[in-house]
Amino acid sequence: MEINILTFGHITDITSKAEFRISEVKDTDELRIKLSELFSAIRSIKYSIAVNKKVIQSNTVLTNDDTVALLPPFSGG
Amino acid sequence: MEINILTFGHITDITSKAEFRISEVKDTDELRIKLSELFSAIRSIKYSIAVNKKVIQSNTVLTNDDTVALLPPFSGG
Amino acid sequence: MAEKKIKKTFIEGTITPEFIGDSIAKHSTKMDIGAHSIFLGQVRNDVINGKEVKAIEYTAYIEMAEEKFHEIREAAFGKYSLTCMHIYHSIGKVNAGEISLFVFTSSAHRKDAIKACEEIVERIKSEVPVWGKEIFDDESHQWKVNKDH
Amino acid sequence: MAEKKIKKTFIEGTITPEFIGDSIAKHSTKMDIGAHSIFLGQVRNDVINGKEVKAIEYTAYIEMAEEKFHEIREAAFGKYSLTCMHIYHSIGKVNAGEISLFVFTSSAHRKDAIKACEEIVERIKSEVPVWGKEIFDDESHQWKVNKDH
Repeated sequence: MEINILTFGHITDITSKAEFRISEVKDTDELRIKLSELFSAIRSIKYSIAVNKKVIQSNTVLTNDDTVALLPPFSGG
Repeated sequence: MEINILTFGHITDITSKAEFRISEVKDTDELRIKLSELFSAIRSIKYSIAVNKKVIQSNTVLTNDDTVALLPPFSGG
Repeated sequence: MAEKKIKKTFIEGTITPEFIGDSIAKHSTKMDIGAHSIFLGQVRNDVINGKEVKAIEYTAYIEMAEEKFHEIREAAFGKYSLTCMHIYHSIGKVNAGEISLFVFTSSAHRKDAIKACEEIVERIKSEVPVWGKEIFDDESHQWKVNKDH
Repeated sequence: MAEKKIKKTFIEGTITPEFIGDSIAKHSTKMDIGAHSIFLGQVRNDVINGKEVKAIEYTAYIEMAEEKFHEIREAAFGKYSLTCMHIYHSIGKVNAGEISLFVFTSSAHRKDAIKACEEIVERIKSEVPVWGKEIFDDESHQWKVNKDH
């Protein structure tokens, strides 16, 4: 099982990649833990998660090929 | 004792004059009565009165050479 | 002085989109501005008793109107943190589809510009002695009545 | 279809005053419009720790942003009586003093245009995945944080 990760803004600076794949995470809580292990600087960033373009409000089960976006606070306008 | 009357909008249509002088009115209540006598069509118009460019809220004593404007409801913008 | 103020608010005929674009462009040198709020009043071709409004002819009690505009400006600058404020109102004839009121406020953060612009528009509609005469396609007319929205 | 929507909202670089003037001009044929409300976001040259912001570079999660813009548009049309609505947001670099957001609502009577415009701006700021990178005069940068006003 693999998912697509998209990063934006400050988080792209930390991961150095705008897009990558990650495996063996069954839900978004697990993903957050895994990301903290892979990129320690991400721990200090407040970010939301969108699964297939919808921002999730609580832990969400992930399925194969889901697109998960890591969204730091928006600052458009 | 004489005052200057300025008319605007619909009221000018009724008086046919944008500016004229009127005498022997000691306050704005008296002026309203006198105007109703002079121009019967004005009775059906709701209008405010400005004395020297300030809209008055209650009966106001007039003095010689005051400028009194008859203001139908505003419709700018 | 009174003459100068009159020029600043009343504009003979319609306020053109080019004038509005130019006004916006002039603010690019004011780099502490983060937000602009603009209100434009446009003449509608309302159909009243089967007749279509083709223009509105605006008249005003200019001297009193200028004092009111001044009072409204001062009040808005006192109440909101504004960098800039511009108010233009047409006098004379403005055709349906054309613009007759232009209120333009600017501030560092959006709330001030937005709230000030809205308040200024409300005050202009209710407090400034301007009258619109709706001219119909058959050249007859009636005096416009402002709704409260 | 997605491609078409993208063109409608995101504009590469700044939104020029001429573009805004032209957008206003296009509404003169819509003679049932009585009021336009416009919000413009302009890039400020904030000074942060002694360094001046000279530009903001905007990036977005375009696909999700377009869905959000669509949702915001539909909600505004559902809630308010609007004749027209246009939303433009810059993508890429916009210099201090230049415009990066243009929200334009039109209605027969003023309340609808004013309320809708304000609500759309609030929703864009809080719900649309766009990020501004503040670029300083020494070429260093920091990610912008939106205040809630």
